[in-house]
Amino acid sequence: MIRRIFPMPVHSLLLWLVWLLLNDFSAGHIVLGGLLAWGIALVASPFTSAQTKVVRPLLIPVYFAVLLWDILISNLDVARRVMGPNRSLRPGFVALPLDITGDFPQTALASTISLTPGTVSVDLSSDRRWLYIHVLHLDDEAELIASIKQGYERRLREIFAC
Amino acid sequence: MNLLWIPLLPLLGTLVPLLTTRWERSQSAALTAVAPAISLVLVLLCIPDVFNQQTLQVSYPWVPQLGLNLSFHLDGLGLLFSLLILGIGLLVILYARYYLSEKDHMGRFYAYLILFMTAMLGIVLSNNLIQLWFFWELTSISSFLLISFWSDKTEARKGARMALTITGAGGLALLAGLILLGEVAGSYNLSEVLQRGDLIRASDAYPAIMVLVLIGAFTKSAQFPFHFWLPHAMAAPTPVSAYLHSATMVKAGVFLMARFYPVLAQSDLWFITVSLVGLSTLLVGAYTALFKHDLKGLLAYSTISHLGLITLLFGLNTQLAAIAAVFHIINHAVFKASLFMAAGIIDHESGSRDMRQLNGLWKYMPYTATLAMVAAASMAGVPLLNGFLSKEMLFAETLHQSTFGSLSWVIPIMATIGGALAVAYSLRFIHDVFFNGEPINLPKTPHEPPRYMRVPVEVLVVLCLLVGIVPEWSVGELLRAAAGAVLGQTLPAFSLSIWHGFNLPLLMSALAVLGGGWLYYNRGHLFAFQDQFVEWDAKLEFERNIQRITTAAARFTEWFDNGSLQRYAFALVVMALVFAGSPMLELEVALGSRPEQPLNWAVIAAAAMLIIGTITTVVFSHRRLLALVLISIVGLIVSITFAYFSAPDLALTQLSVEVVTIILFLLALFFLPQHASLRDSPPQRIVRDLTIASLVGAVVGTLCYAIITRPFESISSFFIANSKTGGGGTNVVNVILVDFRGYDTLGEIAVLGIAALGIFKLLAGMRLFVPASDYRGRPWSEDKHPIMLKKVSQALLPLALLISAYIFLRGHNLPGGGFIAGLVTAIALIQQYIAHGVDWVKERGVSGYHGIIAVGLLIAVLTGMGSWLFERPFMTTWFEYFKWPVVGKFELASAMLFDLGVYLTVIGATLLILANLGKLTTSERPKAGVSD
Amino acid sequence: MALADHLIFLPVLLPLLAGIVLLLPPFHDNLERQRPFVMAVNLALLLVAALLLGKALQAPSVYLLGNWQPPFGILLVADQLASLMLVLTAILAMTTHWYASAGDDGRGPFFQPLFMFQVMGINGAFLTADAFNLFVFFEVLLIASYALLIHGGGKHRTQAAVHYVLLNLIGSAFFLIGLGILYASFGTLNLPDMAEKASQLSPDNVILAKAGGLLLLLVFGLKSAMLPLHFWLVRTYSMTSAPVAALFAIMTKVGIYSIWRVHTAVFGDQAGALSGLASDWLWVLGILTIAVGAIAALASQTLKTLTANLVVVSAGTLLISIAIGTPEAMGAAIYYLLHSTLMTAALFLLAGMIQEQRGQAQDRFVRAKPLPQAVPLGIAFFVVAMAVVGMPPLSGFLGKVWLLQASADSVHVAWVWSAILLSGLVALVVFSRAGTSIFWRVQGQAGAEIKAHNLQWLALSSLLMLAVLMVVFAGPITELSNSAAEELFNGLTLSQVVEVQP
Amino acid sequence: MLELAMKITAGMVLVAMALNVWRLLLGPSIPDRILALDTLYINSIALIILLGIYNLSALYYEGALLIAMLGFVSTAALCKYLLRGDIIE
Amino acid sequence: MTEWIEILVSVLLIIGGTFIVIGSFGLAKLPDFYTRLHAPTKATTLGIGSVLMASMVVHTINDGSVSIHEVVISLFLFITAPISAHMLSKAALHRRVEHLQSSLSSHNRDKAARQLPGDAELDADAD
Amino acid sequence: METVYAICVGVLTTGGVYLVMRSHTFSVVLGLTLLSYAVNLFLFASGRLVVNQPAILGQSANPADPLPQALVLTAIVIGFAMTAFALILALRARSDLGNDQVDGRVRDDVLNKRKKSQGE
Ligand code: NA
Ligand code: NA
Repeated sequence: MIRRIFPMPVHSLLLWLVWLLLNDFSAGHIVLGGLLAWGIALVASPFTSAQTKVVRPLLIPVYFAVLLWDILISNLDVARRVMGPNRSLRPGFVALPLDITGDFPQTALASTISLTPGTVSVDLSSDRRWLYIHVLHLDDEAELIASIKQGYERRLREIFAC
Repeated sequence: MNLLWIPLLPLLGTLVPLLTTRWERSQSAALTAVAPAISLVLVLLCIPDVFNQQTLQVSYPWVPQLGLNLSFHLDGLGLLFSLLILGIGLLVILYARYYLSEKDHMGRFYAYLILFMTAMLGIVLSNNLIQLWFFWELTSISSFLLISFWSDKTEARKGARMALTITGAGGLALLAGLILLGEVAGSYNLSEVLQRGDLIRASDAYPAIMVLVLIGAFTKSAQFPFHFWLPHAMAAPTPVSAYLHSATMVKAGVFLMARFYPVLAQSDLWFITVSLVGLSTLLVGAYTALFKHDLKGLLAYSTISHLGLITLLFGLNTQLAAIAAVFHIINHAVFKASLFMAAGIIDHESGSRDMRQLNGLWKYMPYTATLAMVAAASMAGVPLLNGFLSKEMLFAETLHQSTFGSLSWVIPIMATIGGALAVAYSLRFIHDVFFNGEPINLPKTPHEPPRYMRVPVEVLVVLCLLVGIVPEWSVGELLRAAAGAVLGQTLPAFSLSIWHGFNLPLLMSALAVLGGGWLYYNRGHLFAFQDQFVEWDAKLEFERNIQRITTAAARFTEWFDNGSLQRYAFALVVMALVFAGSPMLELEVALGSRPEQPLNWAVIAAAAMLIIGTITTVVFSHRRLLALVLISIVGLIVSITFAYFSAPDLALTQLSVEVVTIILFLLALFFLPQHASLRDSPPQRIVRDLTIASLVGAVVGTLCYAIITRPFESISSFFIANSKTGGGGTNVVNVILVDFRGYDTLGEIAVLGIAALGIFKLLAGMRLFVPASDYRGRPWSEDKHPIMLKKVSQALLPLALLISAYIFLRGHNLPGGGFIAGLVTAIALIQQYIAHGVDWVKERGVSGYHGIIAVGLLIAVLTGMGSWLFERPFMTTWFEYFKWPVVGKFELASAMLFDLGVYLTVIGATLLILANLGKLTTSERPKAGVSD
Repeated sequence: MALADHLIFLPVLLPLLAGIVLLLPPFHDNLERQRPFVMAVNLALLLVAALLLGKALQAPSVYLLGNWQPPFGILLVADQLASLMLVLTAILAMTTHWYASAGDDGRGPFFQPLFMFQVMGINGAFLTADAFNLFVFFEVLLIASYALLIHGGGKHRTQAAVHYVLLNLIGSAFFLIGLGILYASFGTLNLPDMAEKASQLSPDNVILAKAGGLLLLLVFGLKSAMLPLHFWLVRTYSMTSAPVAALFAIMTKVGIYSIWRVHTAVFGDQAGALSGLASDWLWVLGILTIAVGAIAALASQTLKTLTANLVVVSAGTLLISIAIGTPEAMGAAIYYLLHSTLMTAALFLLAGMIQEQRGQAQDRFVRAKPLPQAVPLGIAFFVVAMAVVGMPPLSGFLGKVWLLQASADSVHVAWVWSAILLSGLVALVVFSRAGTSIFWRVQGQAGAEIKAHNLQWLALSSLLMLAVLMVVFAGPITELSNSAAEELFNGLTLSQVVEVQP
Repeated sequence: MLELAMKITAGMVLVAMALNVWRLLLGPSIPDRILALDTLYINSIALIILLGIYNLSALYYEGALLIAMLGFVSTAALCKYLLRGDIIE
Repeated sequence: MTEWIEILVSVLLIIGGTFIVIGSFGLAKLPDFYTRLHAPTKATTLGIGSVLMASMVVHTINDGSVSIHEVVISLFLFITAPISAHMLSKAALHRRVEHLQSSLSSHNRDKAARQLPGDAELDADAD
Repeated sequence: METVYAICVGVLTTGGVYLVMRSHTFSVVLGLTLLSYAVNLFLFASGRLVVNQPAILGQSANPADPLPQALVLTAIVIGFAMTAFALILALRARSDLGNDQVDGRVRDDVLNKRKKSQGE
């Protein structure tokens, strides 16, 4: 019953927050934002398929912090490579074996990989067991795979328990 | 009052035969005759007044703006013609009763005939120029119907068309002449016009008026060179020939000359033109008549000849000539109508009209033969018959006239030759038909006609004799009255006696008779001579000419309108160039007095990108996907430009529209060739188009420059001043859209909604080839809905909805509003379609977009109507500020409700378009194998 | 504000609301319910238009949308001319809708609502006194016409639509440029306001305004089929379904009407350096339009093509009357416009009925089987043909006579008369050919028993009756035309609007 | 100083946009061009935000927000087109 | 605006601009599609983020109230950029867009072969 | 700045006008899109060019003329509706007529050339 009236509480909460970000934190907007967040969730709920359960929500901020840091650091690295001569580049394709399952966790992982400089998720194999990655400068494939698995996949699996 | 009934009764009478068409034929015919008979009685009742020089008049206002009144008058000329029309008309009704066969639709025939009678009466009784023309054209139409009565015959159809075309053309000339006449005279009232002859003849327009009116008269009266239609009108049933093409309609032309004689004659131009035309018609008609083997053909050309004779008389510059003309009108009508009827009897009873087959009918139908012979003798101008009298007068007047100055002596000689020819063809009519051996291969054995079919002929022949023997007693008064109306003054003395002593006209008559006899006697040589020439078939020639004109028209049209949009667009663009460019030639400098704002690099860079984007879009327009990507640059820069020049709302709108458009293009591109498969245009055309396009660009650019560098005052300060106080919003653009000019917006969303409905119609039943691979033969990817796209799109939907709510709510005060919000929502939903497909979205209960459009429009309209409750015009805004605990102060405005309507309409329309287009492919898509 | 004060807005509001309601339950997807509903709306529209006309005889009605003072809000004006056009539209809508309701409306989705939207667009264009709003309603009527044009489908229709739509889109672009120029030079787009300001423009602005005014003329010329912008018309009109073509008969007249509104009222005699902006062009273009239309009419091979070409001829005739530029000429033109609209519509409807009965031969001028209903159709054809050709006793002849009279004093009288009279002759020739070949050049027996629907007869005979009534009551009608023309010539200035507003 | 920094940044953004256009024109493949267009969209966000900073106006914000959202949709649609031809199926 | 804040904003702007220009420079300069894909997706994203932060600071100071709605734009970009890159590379792979000859193959290459362009199939896309 | 603006309008017009005279429906619709950019910029400029003065009360001292902006907004929407219709109509024409030419048929000269080249 509550599920029907409040179909997507997490979404609603996020939307409410975004509303306040967009406007201000005045009382009027708190009310209006709440209404909208609830209403939109109600309208949009049919469009969201079965939610992936977040098992350990507290790990999410950690994950984001790590991600942000990686982005900052490796951006500098990419900048250096981009500015350098093309000759010195050693781009390559890597197939990453996936342990993580589920639509959303896999998407999150792929997005993370893309966001972190030097790697782009190119495609997901049709059996969803491999993630193909293009690497701007590939020194050591095994190490790359290991770092991804360790740095991101593990954390995501913890968050989503998958 | 009685006057009005004279034409009106027959008009009502047209219904009689139609209503009684199922009745016994004689009863129907008799009833049909009632209305004209009463009219005739009414005319007869008017005789004493008319003979007393009175003109009866009746007039009712009809269209005063045009000087057109319902206006009739009856003078001598009108009386004469009315008698002819009604009298002969009644005889024709009787005759036709027996002439028409059981198969013929007699009711229809009579209706046409009576309609024609009305029209003729209208002409001769009209006291208004335009009304006269009205009836004039009505005669053309009814005669068309009568000629084409046997519409299954080709000759009837073609003959009718030819008659209509020629007389119709003449009618148009007449109309022009009459209007000129009316404008010059300052009145369309005929009686008034007739009194202003001097004024008219002095006007510059006089020659034009005269020529135009005469063209009308000549075409109707079959004057050379417009005479050729008349013989082909003989395809009509013979009663029609007798009535229209001898006694009445063809006389409308000479009536016209008589009617306007007081105004238009009295000038050399008139006399020379009219007499020349008359004379040539007289001779051509008479000569041709001699060689016609067809009985009706002979009579037709004879009619032409006699009409020429009358015309000639009107063209001779003596007053007695005009009187003779009027006299001959009567005489010709009487003997020619009877001759046609006789010819009809012969045709009817023998089955043929060909004089080479018809011989020796005297033996079979002596009574009819006698009648015909008397009438023919009158036609030949034999003494003691009416034809003789008017011909004598002609001969006399040819001697008195001085139309051609010192060359005037030619006319009597020509007239005598014409007389001889008339004698010759009359002899032929008598001898070749009733004597000259035995009939050859006639379809029927000839015999006398039914009793009452002969009556009309008898009546007319009696009239021939009566007038021929006692002219003064029988028609003297009538002739005086009629001629008086023509000459419009006191008549010169003339005598209507048979014997004027031995004089030159009598000699000419004698010469004509002898010459005619001699001609007929030597006809063998003449026929042999004439046989050398290929017979000129006017009908063929006419049809051929029409065909030629039509072909030329078709060729021109094909050349001019080649069915190519490229030409149409070119014409449009060139016109735009001319229209926008020509005033610019007057503008001395484009630069105005407004100081130009400083340039900066950002602007230059943006402009460069825009120009590059434009040029490359054009250059690569055949590589379509590329062109699409390139044009996106332009769209983006345009949006930024709007933002830069203080138009944030525009920037937002342009951006959102841009994306929807790209999606639309992509959807369409799937079905269109990705590359232009064919070379677009030859190089010359590319150069031409580029030149024109550059010129248009230059003009538009210059206009733009001229505008933005000039100082400016507009009504806009009002909007800025009243936006908040009157419209309740601080975003003036939005307040204009939903309030000051909310009506525009209503129209705009209506356009959007209608477009969506139209597109739905276009898509309904569309069958398109769904390519199984891209244009280079590469199969499509198998991954219909990439999982990552799906996931993120799902996550974005609520966010996008929130943003559209944000944009919607702030629109009244800050950039945004219902339209942009609607597009954002629509795009977010389209993103779902792209990521998940049609079925997935449909499963989630989103459909029925036309309902959303309707609801959106309804909300907008009802909001507008809401103001009616407050006794204000449509769309008068209401807004109010509220202060609630916790929430604080906020504004509610009717404009927001209106904007909600906009929002919903936009969503409905956009999705109706895109989702349905997307749906096109979904059902049956060919499976493509992956190349592994 | 009494309800009667809203009367002037009803010609837009009623069809709009009706169109919307038709998209919603219980009307959507149910033609049986839609038809009587729209019939009722059409009747109401006729009533409203008649009432407006009655009011306009006293004084023009005005309506300030949003209750904003002109020139700031959008202004609607129903003067005699506008009201007359509304009456004409209502009559046309009513009759063509009857015809369509005999079955044509079921040949594709949304016919009835689109029909209503079409009427709304036309009425909106007639009522508005705002140049930009005119653009908006042009677009409304155009988009509705696009959708109606393709109703029923078929490749010829599609092809015609491609040309029609694309050309009009280009035209709309120039419309907007013209409006931009006019706004830039006048500082307003309210027509009475513009009329008032026209004589006070600076010399430079006069030049710019000329360019703007001429671009508007281009667009109106495109709508009204002025040479060389007429190309779209023949295919469009001849390819679409009969009731739609008949309704479209008013479409070219919207262009003419707009020229009257803008080029007679705003750039009229009082406009100083701007006066008579269009007439120099219209002389030549009008006569050429007639010539080309008449030549193409001669070459026509089907009744619908022929009719469409005659629409071009009538457009040329009306353009000339504008060029003459006297109230009398305009009065004549108004009468002629009423007549030609109704008769063109009748002819299109008739062509549709003939087409339905002639099978393969359609409306082509070829020998074919006799028509099952040859007699009534033949009579109808004869009557319409006479009216269109300008033969008495039907309305065409009065229009022609009046036009000739009105142009008798003009400098180009010889050209104008030749054009009008010769085009009449051409019409005579082609109609006699058309009639004889459709009704008389027959072979074999009439095909299966096809009978035109009673509603079709009702529509056709009503229009024919109007041709007669226009002659019988020519006195009052011409008087009305004249007074409408004079009212337009006197111009409606902003200050007068303020005076008459409720 | 802020003025100068803004000008420098604007210059850099404009150079970046020019480079995007360059790549867009050069291709060579269509994904290259779409990538360039996508980047152009994103860079224009920067440009608009800069304009907002420069004019001290918050009115440009929605423009940037919409570009962010719409740029993605159009890139996704273009790629979907390359992959499947049919973007809504 | 205090000088301190001006410096902060200036630095943020310059950093942002630098990343933006580097990203686009990479796009223009790098040798094949796949390497080009790297540059804008991240450098630009970061650059925009930096500029947005500058904007937040400026508007917060200017309006006198916290203005952090720019975060929403960043949020959007961070969510969508990887997907854009993913879709682009998917499309490129599908169309067998040429990659650098010197690209290293991974040991898992065989498993990936189905999706990755074989040398023989290299295809310079002309549209 | 005005000069550059006017040049851009001119170039867009040129490109649009050139493309609307082409023989493929797609090019024409593309041309219409370019033309509507030009037209919108033109109409917009009729209120003159003003930098950083949006017509939002309280935000600008001397706001830009809002009326042309509102008009352009309407024009954009209508232009969108029309473009959409034209594009789908082009599809319909392709479906009904079998090609993507504006005239529904390949021009004669092109056909002849094609035949000739096939004959060779
Ligand atoms: Na014989
Ligand atoms: Na209001």
